[in-house]
This record gives sequence, C-alpha cells and structure tokens, in this order.
Amino acid sequence: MNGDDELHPDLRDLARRIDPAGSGLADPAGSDPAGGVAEEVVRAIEAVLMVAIDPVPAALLAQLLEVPASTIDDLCRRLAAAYEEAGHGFRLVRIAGGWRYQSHPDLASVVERFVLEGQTARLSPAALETLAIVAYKQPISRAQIASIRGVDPDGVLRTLAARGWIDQVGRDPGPGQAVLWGTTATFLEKLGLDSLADLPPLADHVPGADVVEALEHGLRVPPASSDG
Amino acid sequence: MNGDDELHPDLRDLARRIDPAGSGLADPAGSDPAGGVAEEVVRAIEAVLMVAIDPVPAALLAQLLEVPASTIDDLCRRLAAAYEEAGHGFRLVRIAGGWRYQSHPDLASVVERFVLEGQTARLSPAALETLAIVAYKQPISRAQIASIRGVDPDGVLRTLAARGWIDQVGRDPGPGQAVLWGTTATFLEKLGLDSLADLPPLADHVPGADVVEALEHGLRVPPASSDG
Amino acid sequence: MAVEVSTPVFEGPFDLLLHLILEEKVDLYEISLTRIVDAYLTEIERMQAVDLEVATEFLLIAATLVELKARRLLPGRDDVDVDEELALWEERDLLLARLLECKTFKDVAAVLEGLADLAGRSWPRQAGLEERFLSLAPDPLEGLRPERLRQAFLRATTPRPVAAVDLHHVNPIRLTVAEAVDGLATRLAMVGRATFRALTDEMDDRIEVIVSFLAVLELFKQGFVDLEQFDVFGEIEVVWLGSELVTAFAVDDYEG
Repeated sequence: MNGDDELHPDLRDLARRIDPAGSGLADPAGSDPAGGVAEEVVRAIEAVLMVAIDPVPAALLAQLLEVPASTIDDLCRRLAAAYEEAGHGFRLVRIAGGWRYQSHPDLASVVERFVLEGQTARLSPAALETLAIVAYKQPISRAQIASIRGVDPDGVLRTLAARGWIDQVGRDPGPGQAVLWGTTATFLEKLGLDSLADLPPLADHVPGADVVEALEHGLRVPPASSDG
Repeated sequence: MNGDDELHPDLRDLARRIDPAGSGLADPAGSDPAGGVAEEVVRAIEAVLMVAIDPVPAALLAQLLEVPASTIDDLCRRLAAAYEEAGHGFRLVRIAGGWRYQSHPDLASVVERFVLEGQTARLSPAALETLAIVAYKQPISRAQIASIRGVDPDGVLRTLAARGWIDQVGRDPGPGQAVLWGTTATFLEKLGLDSLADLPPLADHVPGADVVEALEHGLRVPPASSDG
Repeated sequence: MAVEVSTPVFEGPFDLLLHLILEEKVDLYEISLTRIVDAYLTEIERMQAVDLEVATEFLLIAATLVELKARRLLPGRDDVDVDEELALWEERDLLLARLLECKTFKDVAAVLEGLADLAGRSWPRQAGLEERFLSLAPDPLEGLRPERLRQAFLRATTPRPVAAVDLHHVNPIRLTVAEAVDGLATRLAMVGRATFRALTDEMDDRIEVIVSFLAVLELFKQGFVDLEQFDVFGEIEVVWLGSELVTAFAVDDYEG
C-alpha cells in the first residue's frame, strides 16, 4: 500500500460506487465512517470466502459482520461485477444458497490441466431428461417419471442418485407409499444455480405452434371414407 | 469485461506496469501480442491458484503456462503488490516453495469468528477418501493411493499428517524405498475404535460387478480428451 | 451387429416418434408405414436389456400407429363406426399430449445440459483454512462414524466410469419382419388364402403377432397379397397373388 491515489484499484472504486458521495473512500486515509465500514465489510467477505470450502450463506456473513443479509448480497453482487470488470481469472458467484470463489470459465483449459481430474463425466441424454423431470416436478415418483418418458427410469434414477444429483425426499402418502425423488444441493452446484427458483421457466420450453402442428399432422387420423 | 477503459481495474493496471510502454495492455482491445499474453498469463495464474489446495511452485505454473519460472515469480510478485494496493481482503503469498492465496492478516479476527461458527468442521471428500484408503490399506505408499484415487494425494496427505491422523510408518523395501503411510493412535481415538480390526468390514459390502454396471449404465461420457 | 457411433440411440418410443415426425418429417398418413415400423423394430432389436416394459411401450405405440395407418391401407372401411372413430381420435390426442410433454422436457434438458457444461468449466476454491486457524477449528474427525469411513473407501475404490461407446447386444426378437415375410410367403403360396388369425394362431407372443401383421402389410404393399376384411375389425383374409419367385423376394433391409 503506497498511498498512490492516482491509481484506481477496483476495491476503492467499488466502495466509491457503493457510497457515491464517498469522499472518505476515494481517499484511503479518509475519515468517513460509513464508507470505511463498507470497505471493511467487503474486505472481510473476501477474507472469509477465501478460507471457506463450501458456499457461505449471506445470512452467516451477515451474522459475522453484523450487517443485514441484504447488504451482504448487494456488496457481493457489486464485488463480483468489479472482479469481472477488472478481468480477474476468478469469479465470485452465488451458488446453492451461498457465495463462493471459483475459477473463471474462460480458463477452464488451464485449470483442467492443473487439477488433472478433468470435468465430471457428462450425463447421458436419458439421465438429463430424467433429471429435468425430477427438477421441475419434484417430489415425483418413479412411476410418474416413467409415464412421462415412456421408459423405465430405474437405472437412470440409480445413476443420478449415485452421483448425488437427486435423492429420495419422501414417500407418497397414498397406497403403495412410492418413494418420491427430488434434487439436491449438489444438483444446484453442478448447474451453477443459486436455488430451484433459478431454473429456466418450463413454460418457455413448451413446444411452439409449429411443433404442435407437425405432431398433429404426423399423427392425424386418416379421414378414411368417413363420409359413408 | 465490458471494455470500459475509463475505469482502471487493477489487472489492466498491473499489465500496464508490467509493460510500461503498454499500448496494447491499457487497451483491452489492443493488438500488442506480448501484452495480451501477459494479461492471459496473469489471469491463468489467478485461476489456478484460486482452486489449488496447496501452494503451487512457480516451476509448475511455468510448465502449465509455458513461460519461464522467473516470469511467473515476477508476475506473482507484482500481482501480490497490486492486490495489496487495491486493499483486498486476501493476499497472494509465497510460502513453502509455492504461491497461494490466503486471507489478509488484518482480518484474522473475522476469520477466527467464522471458524468458531463451526462452518468448516467438515472433511473434504478428497480428505475423507484418502483417509479411508490409508486406514484400510495401510501401510500404503503415496503412489498406491494416487493409483486408486487417480489424483495426486500429496496435499491431502500433508493435511492429514498435520492433523496427526496419519503418519509415516515405514519405507517400502523395494527400489525407491517409498514412504509408507498408516493411521495413528489419535485416529483410532477420534473414531472411538479400539484397534484397526474394529473398522467396519469391507468384504461383504464391496458392490458386485452387476451393481457397478447398473450404476454406470446411463453414464456415457464423451471420448476421453485426457491430455492431463 | 455393428452399431455406428453416430447413429442416434433412441431412449424410448416417444423419443423415436418425435424424431421421426419432427426431424425426419415422416407423415404417417402419406409415407410408407414400413419406414416407421422398420425404425421401431430396429430399436426394439437394439434395445440393450430385454426390458419388457420398454418393449411393451414401444409396441403399444407401434400398434397405435399401425392402427392409424391401417385405416388407410385396408379396404372395406366404408361403414365407419362413430364410436371406433372417436376412440381412435382419443387415442391420438392422448399420444399427442404425451409427445408434447416429453418434448418439453427434452428441450429443457438441453438447457440444463448447457448450464451444467458452463458450471463444469469452473472449479470452486477448496483450499480451506490456513494453518494458523486450524487449531481453532473443531476437529472434523470428532463424531465421524466408522461407517462413513467405510463408505468413503467404497466410493474411492469404485471404478470410475470410463469413456466408452455403449454398444449392446440383446436377444433379438425371435422373428424379424424379413423372416416373417419369408415364412408367410411360403405358406400362402401353398394354401392360396388364409385368415390373419389362422396365420398367427400358434403364436403366443404378442410381438410375433405384430411382426406378422407388419409382414402382411409389407406383402400387401409390394403387391404379393390382397387383403379382404368384411367387417370393421373383423377377420382379415390374406389372399396370395404372388408368383413362384418367392425365394427372390427382397425385403428392403428389415434386419436392424
């Protein structure tokens, strides 16, 4: 820290934008207490996330740093944007209900060589479709999935459960007490989602009129000689 | 990166200082190839160090990124200074022969509070699996563990040893005299076991070939692109 | 049976039907039924486990298609029963609804795959605590049940899936359409005419009956037999028109 305030490093810049009046923040030696607090909170968030091994919920950070959780989320979002703008090789993201650092997807090829483990095996189309059905219709039974896909989903459900994407979340109260399946926190992590509410809306993917028409045409009942 | 070059985020600033003439670097869309390379190398260093568990030797980064080790050290030193200058809550430090991120000492009190909340009292899956392998297969060498897990276990072994759960229990009599690892009395104590003979037996639980096959059915991975 | 890697593998009857109608623009009304049926049978033969449930689902759909199509192929349909007609429409609408639902999830699955691909290009920070904080942290081994250790060992030693193309061989259905065509042609050449029921009397497997029906349709299409049906859904009479060139009879590639 050499006090060269001709430079505008991203943190101080961030603080200025969080507190636009910000006289205290632009100047590291400034005395504006509110601004100083914002900068200290941001620094503390950075420090904690650096040692965390799971996404850290905003509520926990809020409790530790004694500011409202909404402020934490707001600061993290701004911090993430500032990292991106500065072109860092890492990102701050909100995943599965918490904040965490991760490598930038741009640099996947380098990181992959370093971690050696490579990317996780991809899911088969069958597994992906089954996963989609579970994600949107959870809790859902094996039989309900079978009726949507027209295929026995047992093997695929076992695979998805073994990889931790889905889990048994309950039992159907009705007769038979079928096992009900739902997605896990791992699922959210693997998809980079914060919560199920972030799934793309299913309504956007209902086939358009052209598809419906094509299917109707393909399946149309021959008029036979029904005029008889 | 939105190309807003009115802002002076620290990375581009760093690049400018690395290459003071820096016409290509100050301008993100610039065409100076050397400058662009420097920025990409810095980003790659950030990405790799962000996901590394242990300090990463400059020589390893040099090999990954195909630049001389001296350049890596130089870039890391400058990057560390830029972080400090920007007032981040983390630091880039050279420790135990390598570079790594850690929380800023200024913020130790916050990190301590975070630790005391018990949020990190969880073994990573990698650590747990490695510990299990050592427990069941001891005495075992590093290379044998690597061949089971498919991943270099050095960092995890060090962590486990630092915790006092495993220790070096001998040397392989064969050529190379590899160090052999085993669990400690502390390990038994923590698990509430009287002796290793009390570990849950494996034999009757090893999944049969059919189970493994069923689990993998549905798992179709694209042809290996393993250049690791 | 060599399966080319690039050949799409259909995951079920809906999958295949969607592919045929949407990608191959197959119109059940206008195109040769053999093409659709052929694709179905190829899939059935290709199916990896003899999964009765899947096979049945395929055949139910095949049967619905055959029925939709047969109305056009078969003569003697002037006296259409309104109830039958409505039932067919209902069946068709049900099939349509199921196809639409299946298609919706298929499309959204592709979106989820894109999300997973992107997320898979980032790795999380997992370094954990620096040494100086370790003594503060609760001992993670405290309260670790030995059972979890055993599970971790099993997880670590379970072979990882290897990149492989999923080639599978299954009991083919006992009778292929080509074989059925051969058998029927030989038999009909001798007797001249027979009811479909008589031709399939000894078969107790529904698959074989359907295969035989398809074989009859194929013979009809190629002009080797005529079909007569005096009542709606009544007995179908198969009449041999063919020459003695039975052995030279070529069925276009029915073998899956």
